[in-house]
Formats: sequence, structure tokens, C-alpha cells
Amino acid sequence: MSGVTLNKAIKKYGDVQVIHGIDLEIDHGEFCVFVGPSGCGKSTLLRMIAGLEDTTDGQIHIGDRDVTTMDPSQRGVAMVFQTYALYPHMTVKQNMGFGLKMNGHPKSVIEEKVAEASRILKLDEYLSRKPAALSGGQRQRVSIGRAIVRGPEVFLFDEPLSNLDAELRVEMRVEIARLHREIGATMIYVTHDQVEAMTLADKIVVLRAGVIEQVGAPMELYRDPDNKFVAGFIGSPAMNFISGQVQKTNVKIGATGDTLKHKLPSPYHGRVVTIGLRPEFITIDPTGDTFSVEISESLGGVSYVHLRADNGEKLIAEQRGDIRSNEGDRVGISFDRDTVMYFDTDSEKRIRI
Amino acid sequence: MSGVTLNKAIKKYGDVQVIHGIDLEIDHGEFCVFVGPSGCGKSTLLRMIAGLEDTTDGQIHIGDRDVTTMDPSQRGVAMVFQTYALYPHMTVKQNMGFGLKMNGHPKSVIEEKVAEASRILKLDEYLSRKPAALSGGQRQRVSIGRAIVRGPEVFLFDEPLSNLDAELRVEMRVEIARLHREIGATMIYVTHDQVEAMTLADKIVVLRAGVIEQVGAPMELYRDPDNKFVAGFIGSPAMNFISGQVQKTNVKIGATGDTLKHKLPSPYHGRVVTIGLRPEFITIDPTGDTFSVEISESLGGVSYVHLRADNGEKLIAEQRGDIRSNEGDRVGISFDRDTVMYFDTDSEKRIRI
Amino acid sequence: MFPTPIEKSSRTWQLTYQSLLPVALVLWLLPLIAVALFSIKPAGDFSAGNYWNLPSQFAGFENYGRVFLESDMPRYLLNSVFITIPTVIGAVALSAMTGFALGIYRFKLNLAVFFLFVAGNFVPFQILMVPVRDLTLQMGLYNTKTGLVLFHIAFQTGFCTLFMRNFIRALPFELIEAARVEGIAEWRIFWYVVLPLMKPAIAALAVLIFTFIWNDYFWAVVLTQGVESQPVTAGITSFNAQYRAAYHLMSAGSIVAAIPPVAMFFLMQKHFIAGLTLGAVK
Amino acid sequence: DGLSGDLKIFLDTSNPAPRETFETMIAEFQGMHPDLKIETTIIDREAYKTQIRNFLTANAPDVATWYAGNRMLPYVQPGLFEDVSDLWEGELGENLASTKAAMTIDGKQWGVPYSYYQWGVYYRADIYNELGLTEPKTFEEMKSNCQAVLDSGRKCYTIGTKFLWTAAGWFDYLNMRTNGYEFHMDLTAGRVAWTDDRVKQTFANWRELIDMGAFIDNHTAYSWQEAIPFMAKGEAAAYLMGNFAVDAIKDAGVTDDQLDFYQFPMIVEGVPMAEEAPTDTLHIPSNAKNKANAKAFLQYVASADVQTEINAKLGQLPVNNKSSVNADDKFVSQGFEMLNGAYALAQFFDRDAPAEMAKVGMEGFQEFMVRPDNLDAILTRLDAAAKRIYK
Amino acid sequence: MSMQADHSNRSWYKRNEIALTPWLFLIPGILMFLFYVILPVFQSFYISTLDWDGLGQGTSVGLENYRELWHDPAFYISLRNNLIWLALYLLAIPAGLFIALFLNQTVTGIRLYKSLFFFPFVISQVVVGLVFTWFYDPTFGLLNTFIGWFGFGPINVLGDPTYVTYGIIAAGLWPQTAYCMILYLTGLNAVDPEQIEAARLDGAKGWRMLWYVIIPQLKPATFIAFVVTVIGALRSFDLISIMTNGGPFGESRVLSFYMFEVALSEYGFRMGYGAAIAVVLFLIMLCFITYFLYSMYKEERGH
Ligand SMILES: Nc1ncnc2c1ncn2[C@@H]1O[C@H](COP(=O)(O)OP(=O)(O)OP(=O)(O)O)[C@@H](O)[C@H]1O
Ligand SMILES: Nc1ncnc2c1ncn2[C@@H]1O[C@H](COP(=O)(O)OP(=O)(O)OP(=O)(O)O)[C@@H](O)[C@H]1O
Ligand SMILES: [Mg+2]
Ligand SMILES: [Mg+2]
Repeated sequence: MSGVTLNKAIKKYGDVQVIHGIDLEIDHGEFCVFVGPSGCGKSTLLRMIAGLEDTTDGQIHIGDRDVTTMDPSQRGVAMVFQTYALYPHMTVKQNMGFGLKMNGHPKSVIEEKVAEASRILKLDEYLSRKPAALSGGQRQRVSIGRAIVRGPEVFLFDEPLSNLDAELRVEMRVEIARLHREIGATMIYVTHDQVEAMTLADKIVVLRAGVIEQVGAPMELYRDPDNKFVAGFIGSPAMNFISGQVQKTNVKIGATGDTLKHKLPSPYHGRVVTIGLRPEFITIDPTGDTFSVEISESLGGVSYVHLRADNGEKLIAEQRGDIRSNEGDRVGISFDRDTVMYFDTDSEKRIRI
Repeated sequence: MSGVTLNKAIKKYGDVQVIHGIDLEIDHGEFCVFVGPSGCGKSTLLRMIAGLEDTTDGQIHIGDRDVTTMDPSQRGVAMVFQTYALYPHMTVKQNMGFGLKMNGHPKSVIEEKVAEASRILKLDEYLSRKPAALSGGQRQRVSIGRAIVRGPEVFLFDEPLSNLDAELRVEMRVEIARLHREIGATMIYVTHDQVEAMTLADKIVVLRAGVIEQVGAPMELYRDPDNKFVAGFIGSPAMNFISGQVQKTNVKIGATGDTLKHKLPSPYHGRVVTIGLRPEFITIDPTGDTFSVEISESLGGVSYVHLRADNGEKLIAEQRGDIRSNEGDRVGISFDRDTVMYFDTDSEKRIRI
Repeated sequence: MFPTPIEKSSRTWQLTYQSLLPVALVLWLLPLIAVALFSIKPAGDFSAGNYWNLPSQFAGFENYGRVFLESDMPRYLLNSVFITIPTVIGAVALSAMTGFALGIYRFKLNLAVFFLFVAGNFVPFQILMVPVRDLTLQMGLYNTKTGLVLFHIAFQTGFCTLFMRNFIRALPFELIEAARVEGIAEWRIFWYVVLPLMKPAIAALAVLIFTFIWNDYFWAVVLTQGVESQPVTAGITSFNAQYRAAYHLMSAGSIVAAIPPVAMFFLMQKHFIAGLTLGAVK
Repeated sequence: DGLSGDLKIFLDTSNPAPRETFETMIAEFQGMHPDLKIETTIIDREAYKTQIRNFLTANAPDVATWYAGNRMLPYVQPGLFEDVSDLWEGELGENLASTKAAMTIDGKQWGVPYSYYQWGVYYRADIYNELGLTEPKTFEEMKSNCQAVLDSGRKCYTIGTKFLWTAAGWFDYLNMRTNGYEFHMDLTAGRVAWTDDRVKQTFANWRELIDMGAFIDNHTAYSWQEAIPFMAKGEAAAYLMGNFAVDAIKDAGVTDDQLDFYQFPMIVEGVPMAEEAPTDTLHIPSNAKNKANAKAFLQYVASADVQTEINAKLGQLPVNNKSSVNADDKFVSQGFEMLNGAYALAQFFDRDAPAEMAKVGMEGFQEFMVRPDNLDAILTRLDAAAKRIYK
Repeated sequence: MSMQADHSNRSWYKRNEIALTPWLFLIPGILMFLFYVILPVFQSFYISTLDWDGLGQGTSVGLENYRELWHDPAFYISLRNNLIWLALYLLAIPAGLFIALFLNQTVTGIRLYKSLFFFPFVISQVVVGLVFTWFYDPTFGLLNTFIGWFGFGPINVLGDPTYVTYGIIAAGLWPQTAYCMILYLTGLNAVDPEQIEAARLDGAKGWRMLWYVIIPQLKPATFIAFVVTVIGALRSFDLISIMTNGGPFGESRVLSFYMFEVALSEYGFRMGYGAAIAVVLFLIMLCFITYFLYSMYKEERGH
């Protein structure tokens, strides 16, 4: 049993607190992704689990062992770095076997484990090359191989793909998903790439400023975000936010003047709330006249139409198929009432209805 | 009249030929984007137009002047670099006015032109800052300003946005589009970003290994590519390619065993061709049983379903809405017959029908 | 041991380390501290055999006073200044130009010329002694500061070129291209674009060359003699011959000779270290 | 009749006393010729020996100090010293007659002497008294004295051989006392092989002293000045040196009463007693620009009164026989007496032998003093060097 | 627009500006360097075939100087000492690394400590030589005072032929170690922290971390330290001149000092012979120059 449990984990650098008491449970074999804006503490949290940063307060358990004060090498974790962190002076084989060698494993065992990892990662051909003679994707594969060889209970990834180009990124992403299925170990993965988070995760942890905003499966976060931050963060292009005036039984949209038949809790009556509308749920109505098209960006199968309402609010709508809107056109929009979300404008909390 | 014309332009580095006789006409005021895989010669071609690389053979005309052997400064071009190439020891104002100053223009003229450019780019506030005190997007704006100030006939951009982060990239992309509309000068733009190419270009030039594969408007290339390379290059996710067996009046798809009622030219009869199918035109049929779902990547509004046929061929299908396929499911696919393209398997040429 | 930062280790080890530092420093600088101590001792301490105890009285003013007032040291110091400063200016100026030419332009002999400078820089300079001395004699520059300065400039150009060229190589080439597209003459590119960007390199190099030249002894002995042109390194030997066995004065003289480069190092520390690393490791 | 123009003088009198003497003397000369622009450069004595060749060719002064004897040869031969035979005509020549031979090469004179001085053994009279010793007259006495000194926990002789030449003083005396002046001159002139048995005899005598432990330890680390404190502190009893050392010894704290002097004792009966008496000289480089002024200066320095005056201060002997010796200085007067009675005067090893030979030879002496067992190898080496140098 | 130009009547210079400019910039530097450095190297080769006292005309003696060198014991002593210098001077590299590791911490005032440790490199070798001469002095030197406490008896380091070269090298190691130290300190700054973290996860600690992970990453610094140390060892002159003047009886000479002595000292002025020694020294250095240029060439090509 090698889940990871954080219990009120706190990290301070001097007087600056960057992790504010995180409670989190990651089950054995789960693929958990940390996302959040830059500087929110994703890497710090991961490194605390790895033992590369001291935990100022609180506990970290891996399986049933309290590892809070253990050495990194004793925690049974392996880490894959954004910059690969391969030893440039060692061959691929030596890189992968280094950890075992340092821990005094016999040569034959090392050979065997390296062979197995390189088979899984299709690196056999490159075993005697130095990292400098490998492409970016191959390097990242080696650094994953180095992790596999040590047979850890928990894999930690810190933005492992962000140094690769778009094509390779897709390829490696699929590879990591396959690896997870194959090995079945617990994996914790830091990224700021939407697609990676959505496609890889069993569980996404959204962090902001050292605090967890929401934890859940990808589609759970997409469909049912707890607050405006999570709603805006998950999904691409990002959710549109416009203002609405709450009335007794409905909400009046500022940009269009339309009303939505939604009864919000009474404390909101008469107040302004934030309405969230995903671009993919908006349909453009060429006969309407509430928005003007600012730019229409066509990417082939899909176009993004930038709309501006007369009150200055902006929306992006996704448009599929062959209908094209042109710049300067006047259009209207329509959407399914059920796809709309409401947020408290001040607290940014979701107003569930 | 300041279009750009290339006439059998050739570039050799020593014995290595990297540009193989390019013929190209770019009209006055046109926004032309060069795309192609890394190393295909996009930058080289742009730098030949700028005069930063000698042209080994062939001619380059700007307007009606043959500029093939001219100095960069005499060609009436301005260039915007990926790394901005701002002079770090000069203020924004000095950066923008430097070229004019060195060429002996009077101070008043310089002031005026700088003021105008900074107005267009909304840089007025920053005129007395040094580049180090600017954000990436502002720097790129200054470097564009420097180009504007000189009032060139042709603007050259070499991956101007690739050093910016995703959000800024979108913003600057829109800005460049606006600039082009406003100034109306000829612009040549190198990128390897699909979205930039599709959204900015009047005309896209697809290069491969120093040769032009196809020239055309973005949607033209999307809808009517000349060959498999262009078809695969334009559009994201990339077009799927599967094999088909040509029969007299129809084509039999290897993966599904279905036949398409398409009469291909007779030389192909009995041969195998490549069938191109865009992911966005594939609909998944949950009742079918021709493919197994390998992975389904859900991004919220859209999912990419990786399918594998029993003959080992793979497809990616885009799926919208709430229907989800799960890994291991057996499904079928359907698509509009008209969205299919055929390619010669050997020459990779498009087979038009 | 390395990568464990000290702040992560145990409290006792931290304290041990903190107290070890000054001890190590004193041991390391022991010879120097001794000389400094010598230089403020009165003569009597030495004849009394009191070499290593604290001075019986502070005689610093007297000793240093004699160095400055009763010997040629001030003239030697001045000579050093007049040799070092022009050399620094000359070598930096020449190498800024050569570095620019070799760093920016691609021409056939580029690498050959560059390697010529590098190889020349590593020559054991003793091989130049006989011919250079002869050359200087023939030009009538023997025993002049000019003769010494000219040679130093030429020889240092090798090292400085290596340094400058590598620095310029590391500048973004787009800056040059941007300027070329703007129609700026090449020499103006040098003057207005490259030179301002080279300021840190120039500062680092200037400090480095300053110490090299100030501390030169060999060429001072080969190309000059006598108080009218010899720098302080050579002067100190005459000074010491004059006061042989007068350890307090010799020490004071040595300290005086050592102070300018040390002061330079302290004032310009950042540049100095940048110079060493840039020049060497690039 | 004041001179005018420039006069550039290079001196090697870098020790404090001689330095001051010369500065005073030049100031007086300046007083006589107020229009003359005199520029004096005083160079470290050891460095001067290296630099003279340079400045004679490149940057010649009008007057330069140097040494008599063979030591002039390397500069006379290539024509770097001016022939000053005309100064020697007439009265001055007669007055300086005793050194004329030492100043003559090819029948011409190449400079004028200003001083010479005796060598001998300076010793701590108080220690000798304490031990009941007297000045030795023979080598046997010298050794027995030495044994007594050693037994008292002191060393017999201090010496600092870092700059080599001090060891040559010992060799010169031992060789002249063992084999005689003529043999010594033949040896330094390359007419006798270094492997000759007679030379070995000289070294054998020297070795007796070395084996006794007569010399201070670690002498290779010291210059002659740095060797003085051993004597001053009473750790060593005597010092074989030139008379110029007296000042320095006294400066180190030895009083006039404590210090005395004796002639290097006889070793082989019947060998006439020759002495070391190096002559310091002044020359005019042929490249000098103000030769007339220079000659006037030389004449001035050679004159009886000036020699009297400067030598009194230097604690050395005037060459001009019209000058008077400072009778108040017991070392000077003793030395004067000793030299007057000398069978012959040698200049010093490094002035009698050619420069290169001197260097190789003195290195050999130093090595011998540290590793006497290497004698054969040393002598073979010296012989090989001599064959090349004297060819 | 503003940038139209009539390229018909551009001056010849204008048309060839890019090709000509580098040479215009190079000329002063190249001339100076050729004149004072490159030509003299070849002149030295020529002079080494002469019997010449530095005045007037030399006479050609062919390879006579080299033949004499072959039989000259002093030459072999110098050569031997040069090799000792080369070998022992390299100790500055591990010593510098050791101190750098020691100082590579972040505690208050560490910058000052680093600077003070760097001192010996900044002061002139003349002063270093003097300081160490006194340090070694057999009567009052600190060294002997120190070992005196343990009942060992004075060692006459600079006066004893068996110790003298080692004594001088030790003095030379002092500034050289400081030099290597600073190179390593900057090298350590450039060590990739992620690799160290990776190694920590791999369980590498202490010496094994140093040996397997840190030192390989310091290779560039080591290379430079090696080059400057070799050059320094072969150029060594100042210390010998100041501390022993080659003695006792020539036992501390190295080639560069010996050639100075032969060519320019009071007893010498055998320019040809001196040049011959210089040529030998140059040939030894040539091995290293070639190695260095070769590495640089590889690097340049690599880009
Ligand atoms: N050594 C340190 N000392 C002080 N503050 C630090 C240190 N390391 C990180 N921080 C701060 O801790 C916060 C969290 O940093 P962290 O690197 O974990 O962010 P992140 O979420 O990984 O961001 P990114 O997406 O940019 O990698 C940041 O505000 C950062 O400034
Ligand atoms: N100076 C040069 N010498 C030799 N070959 C060169 C040189 N510069 C470029 N090339 C080669 O020319 C080809 C085209 O290079 P270019 O930089 O134009 O590619 P690109 O399409 O801009 O690629 P990227 O998208 O990576 O910028 C490449 O194969 C490259 O290796
Ligand atoms: Mg991070
Ligand atoms: Mg490019």
C-alpha cells in the first residue's frame, strides 16, 4: 500500500509561508496531477514529498511510513525533472543504473533492471549513448527509465514535458499514460498544461497560492467547479465570464438583455453575479444583433469568434463546421440554459442552483 | 508597388544546398506566412529576402527593383526577430529612432515617426525605459515599433512570438493582425505555430526541405491540400491516414472493410492508396464493432479518442458533447463520404476525384 | 561535504563550520599576516629576536614613513602606474577591435587568426625575451616605460582577444543583423551597438590586466632598469637590497607594493571574478 | 670654470653608508659646478652586475662604477668602455700607479680607481678573550682556535653563501696560502686544470674546516648581511670578509671593542702572503654623451683630497698615494699596513676569473661547502667549463 | 520612402564593407602581435643557432648550442625541476577544489571569506616570494618555529638542494591554489541543482556524490585550471629569482630561469645558448598548446 498522505503540510522559506497546511490523500496506483498558476507551490509540494525540501510542519506519509524527516533516497520515490537532470558524463545505461549502483546492488541485478526499463521505453538502441547524443524526447524517456529502474512506490514528475516541442509532447504524454497503466504505481505529476492535466489525471489538485482550491476527477472539475478560479482554469479556451443581474426568479444578462430562468438563493436577489459560459457551449446566431464580431480565427475544423457586446463585455465562442462569421458582422448567441454557471462576484464561490 | 518576387532562388552553404530554386510571388499588402518543419529553410528564405544571407542563384525583386545583390539596408525591408534584438543599452525611444539617426535624419523627423509608431503600438508610457524593464510582449512590440518607424515596404518576421508564453502569444497575434490591417504593408512571417499561420495569413507557403509544397489561402490548404504532407501539416489534430484498396468504382477501407463509392482514376485500379480522414469529421458510432478504443483523452468540451482497427491501423477521432468512449470499448465510425481525401501511397500526391 | 548546504545540517556542525572558517583563513593567510605584522614592528624587535610576538611598540608610521620618504618606492609606484594604466587602455582597445572582428565576421581566416592569438598567448614568454629585448634596444626604447608598455600591450592582446571574442560571440547576433538591416555602417555598429554592450567585459578585462601588469616582474627586469622606469615589482628588489636584513622595512615595502592590486581586487571584485571566469571558462 | 650640461652617473653603492658617502661627494662636486645638471642613479649592487651590460649598450650613463681586473674585460673588448689613458698621463698616473696594472688592458687604461679595501678575518675579540684565544698565525692555530670556539658551543665562522661570492673569498685565501699567488692567478686565468692535485689540496684544507663544523649551518640561505647577526649575537666568532663589512657589523650591535681583525693565517710555510684587495673603479662608457664632464668627474674623484675624504667615510683605502689613510680607524690602518706588506694583491675570484668561469666556480664552492663529498664531480665540471670558456 | 538608395555610385569600400571591415579592425592588433610575439618566436629559433653576446653581429654555429645543451648538467637539472614543477603544481587543482568545496556554503560573511582566500593570487609573486623566504628562514622562519614546537630541527628549505625546489613550488602553490579555487567556485555555481537532487534521490552522498556527480560537472573548470596551471608551471620565474636566484648551486633552476641567467645575467650574455633553452621550453609547451587548440577547435566545430 503506497498511497501518499499529506497532513497539514506547511512549508516556510524563512518567514515566507508558501504552502499553507495542505491535507491530501492520494491512493495507491492513482495518477494525481497538480495544476495551478505559476508560483502557486506545485513544485514545492512535490519536492516536499520527494524530501528535497524540508517540511516545516505537518506530516507526510507514504504507504504507512511517516517519511516527513526521511532522506530522499529512503522514501521509495523517484523523480523525473523538467530538465531531465541526466548526468551528462554517463551513458544512458549508466544513468539508469546509477541509483542502484549507489545503493550497492550487484551488477547482474542492475543489468537486468536496466534492460527491462529500456525495453518498456524502447531505449535499447541508445543504451551506450551519452545524453548529449539524444533528442529531447529520448532524454526524457531516459529520465523516466532512471525512475523506473529503481522500482519506486511513487513516481514524481515536475513538468516533465514542458521542454519538448508540441508534437513530441503529445507522443510522450501518451507514453506516460501507457506507463501508468503498465506499472500501476502511484504517480504525482505537476504541469501547467491543461491537456496533460485533463488527459492523464485520475485526480486533479488545483492549487492557488499554497492552498488547495479543489480536488477531483478531471471531468468533475470541468463540469462542477467549486469556484470561478477552478472554472476559469480548467477548460480551453477558458470559460467566459460576464455579469448578470439577479432577479427573483431569473437572471438578466447584462451583455444581451436576455433573462435566464434560474432561481438563485435569495440573498443574491437584486445583486450582480458572475455568469460563466464555456465557449464550446455557445452557438452563434447569424440573425441576431447583440454582438459584433471582432476577429474570427479559423483553425480549419474549428474557429474562435471573438465577440464584443455593446456594453463592452467580451466573449469567445467556438464555431464548428463551415459557417463562418466575418469581422464586423453583427450576430446573436444562443446556449443551453443548463450549461450556465453562477459565481459570487466577490467571493468567486460557485452559486449552485 | 512593393510585392516580393522570388525567381528560382537558390541558397547553398558550401556544397550543401538548402533552398532549391524557389519561385514565389507575394503581392503588395499581402500577409504571407512560411510554415514547415524545423530545418526546412523558412528562416533562410526570409533572411535571403532581408539580404542577411547572400542569394546563391536566382533573383529577388521587391517592387520592381532587383534587390538580389543589394545591402540589407537598401532593400526597404524591416525585420522583427524572435529574440527581439533590441539594443539593451538604449531606451525604447532610442531603439526605435536609432536607424533613422544613424542615417542622418533630422531630429524632428525622428521624434515624429517614433511618436507615431509608439501611438500605434501603445508604447507611449514606456518610451524612456530600457528593454530590460519591459515584459516580453512589450519588448516584441518595441521591436515591431522599430520596424514601423523606418516605414519599410516589406516587414519580415521570424517566429516573433515563439519566446512569449501562451497567453501573451494570443494577445500579440491579435495585435499583429490589427497592425497589418492598419499599415497595409506587405508582411512575411515565419512560424511553426499552426494557429498563427491559420489565423494571420492571407497566403500560406508550406515548405519542406527547401522546396515549396503548396501555396494558398489557409482554408484552401485545409480543404484542398495538394499532397499528403500538406494535408498532414495543416489542421490539428493532424489528419488520419489509413490504407484503402481501389476497386473499379469504389475504394475499400482496410481498417473497416467498408467501401466508399468513389471512382478513382483508372491507373489506380487494383492498387493501394492512402485515405485521409480529418479527426473532426469522424463520428463515433457506439454500436459499431470495428475499432477498439485505446485511449480517450477528454479536455472538457472535446475529447480525442484514439482508435485501433483490427488490422493495426490507428485513427484519432474528435468527439464533442457528453458522449464518452472508454478505454477498451468496441466502436464503429461514420463520416461524410465527401470529407475523404485520397493520396498516392508512393508519391504522396493528392488524387483528386 | 558539498551538496548538503550547511543550513540543512545539524546545529553542531554548523557551529563547527562557522568557527572553522576564521581558523582556516588565518592559517591560509598566515604568511601574509606575518609580513603585515613585521611591517609595524620597530627595528629593535628583530635584533632582540622577537620575530613572532606582537610588536613591542607600534612602529608602523615610522616604517612606512621611511618607505615613502627615504626610498625610491614612491617613484617605483608611480612608474607602475604609468606602465599599467596605458597598457590596460591599449590592450583593451586593441582587443575590443580584434575581438569584434573575430567575433562578428565570418571570413576564411577567422579561426586561423584567432588561434594565432590564442597560441601566442600561451607561449612561454621566455622565448620572446632575447628577440624582444633586442628589438626594444634597437628602437631606442630600452629602459623606457614606453618600451615596456608597447610589449605588454602586444602580448596581452593575445589573451584579451580570446576573452573579448568569446564575449562578443555570446552576444545575440541578431543585434548586429538588426543594425545591418537598418543600414548602419559597420564601424558605427562597433561603436554604437557592440562597444556599449561590451562594458562588463571591458571592466572585467581592465581589472584583470591591471593586476597582471602591475605584478609583472620578468619583463620589468628584462626591459628596464633603474628607478626612472622600473615598476614597483622590480623596485622592491632594489629596495630590499638596500635594506637587506631590515625586515620591518622590507615588509613595509612589500605591503606597499602589494596594496594597489589588492585594493583593485576589493573595489572591483565583481568584475575581477567575472573576468577570470569569462576569460577562462567563457 | 664651472662645467655645464648634463652628467649622468650610475652607482652600485647601494648599501646605506657608501650610498651616503657618494651622495655627499657628488653634492660637493655639484657645488663646484652649479650649472651642471647631475643625475645620479643608485642601483642595487647585485642587480647592477646584471644591468651594466644593458645600460652600457642601450642607455649609457656618463659615469659608471665597476671593478678592476679581468672583470673589465667583457666591456673593454666590445669597446663599451672609453679609453681614459689620457687621465693617467702626468701626475695623477703617478699617484695611482699601484693600481695601474689592474686598470690596464692592451696597454691602455679604461677607468680610474676610487677605493680599495683589504679582506681578512673579523672576529669577536670579547669571545676570543673569554676563551683565552689569540689571533692565529698559522692554519694549525686557526684550527685549534676554532676547536676551542666550537667547544664553547659557538660556530667559528659565519658566512652567507646565497649570492655565492662569499665562498670565493675562502677559496681565494685557502688557495693563495696553499699554492701561492702565482698558482692562483694561473688557475683563474685558465692555465691550470681544476682537476690538478694542487687544487685538490686547497679543497682538502677547506674540508678540514668544514668537517669540523666550523661554518654556521644553513649558510646557503643567507646573504652576507643576513649572516652578520650570528656574529652579533655571539653564535659565531668570526667572519672572513672585506673591510666594507665593518660598518654593517657595527650596525648590528657589535661595538668597536668587541670587534677585531686578523690577517688570514699562513698555511704552507714559505708560500709568500698575498692578499685580496679588490679595487672599485669608475668608468666612462663609450656611449656616454658628456664625456668631457665625465672625465672631469673622474679626475675629481681620483684626486688625493677626495679619495681621502670618501675612503674615510667608506672605511676603505684610498688608491691615490697622496691621500691619507684614516688613522683613527683601526681596521683601515691595520689593513693599510697589511696590504703594504703584502707579497701581491689579488682582485677577487670573480674579478680575476672571467665572468662565466666565476659563476660556475663559485657555484662549485658553494656546493662543496654543503656536500664536500662531491668534490671530484665538482672539479670535473669546473674543468669542463674551463675548457669551453678559455678556448 | 526613406530607404531608397542609388547603388550604382556606391564607393568601392561601401560595396565591400563586410569583407573589409574585419581586417581594418584586426590590423593594429595583428601587427602588434606579429611584431612582438609571433616573429620573436621565430627569431628565437634563428638566434639559437648563433653564438652571440647581444652586441654587434653573432656568428652562426649551427646546432652547436643544442649540442652543448645536450652535455650541460645544469640543463638537465633545470629540465628535471621543470618536470617536478609541472607535476606538483597540478596539486593546486585538487587543493583549489577542496577549498572551493569548503567555502561553497551560504553563511553570513562568506563572500568576504572567499575574497580573502583569493588574496594570494592578487599579490605579486615577488611579494609572495619574499614572504615565503621569511616563512622558510632557518633561524626565525615561522615554519621552523612551528616544527620546532614538535622538536624537529630547523630545515633549511631554500638552502638545501633536496628541498629547495619543493619549497619554491609550495610557495607557488599558494597563489595558484587560490586561482583554481576561484575557478571551481564559479564552476560550482554552474552545477545543475536538479542533477544534484536527482543524485540525492539516487542515494548518492558525500564522496560518492562528489566523485560521480559533482566533479564530472566541473570538467570545464578543471580544464581551465589545468591549462593555467601548466602555463604557470612552465613560466615559473619570479619566485625562483626572488627566493633563491637559482641556488643553492643552481639546484632550483628551471629552464626559464636558466635561460635568463645564461642570456641576461652578469655572468652570461650568451644569447644563442639562452635562445636554445627557450626553444626547448617552447617545444614542451607546444604539446600543451596543441592540446588546448585542438580542444578549442573541436568546440568551435561543435557549434
Ligand atoms: N528557495 C526559495 N526561497 C524562497 N521562496 C521560494 C523558494 N523556492 C520557491 N519559493 C517561492 O515559493 C512559491 C512556490 O514556488 P514553486 O516553485 O513551488 O511554484 P510552482 O507552482 O512550481 O510554479 P511554476 O509553475 O512557475 O513552476 C513561489 O512564490 C516562490 O517564489
Ligand atoms: N550557416 C549555415 N551553414 C550550413 N547550413 C545551414 C546554415 N544555416 C542554416 N543551415 C541549414 O539550412 C537548413 C535550413 O535552416 P533554417 O534555419 O532556414 O531552418 P528553419 O526552417 O528556419 O528551421 P526552424 O524552424 O528550426 O527555425 C537547415 O538544414 C540548416 O541546417
Ligand atoms: Mg514549478
Ligand atoms: Mg528558423
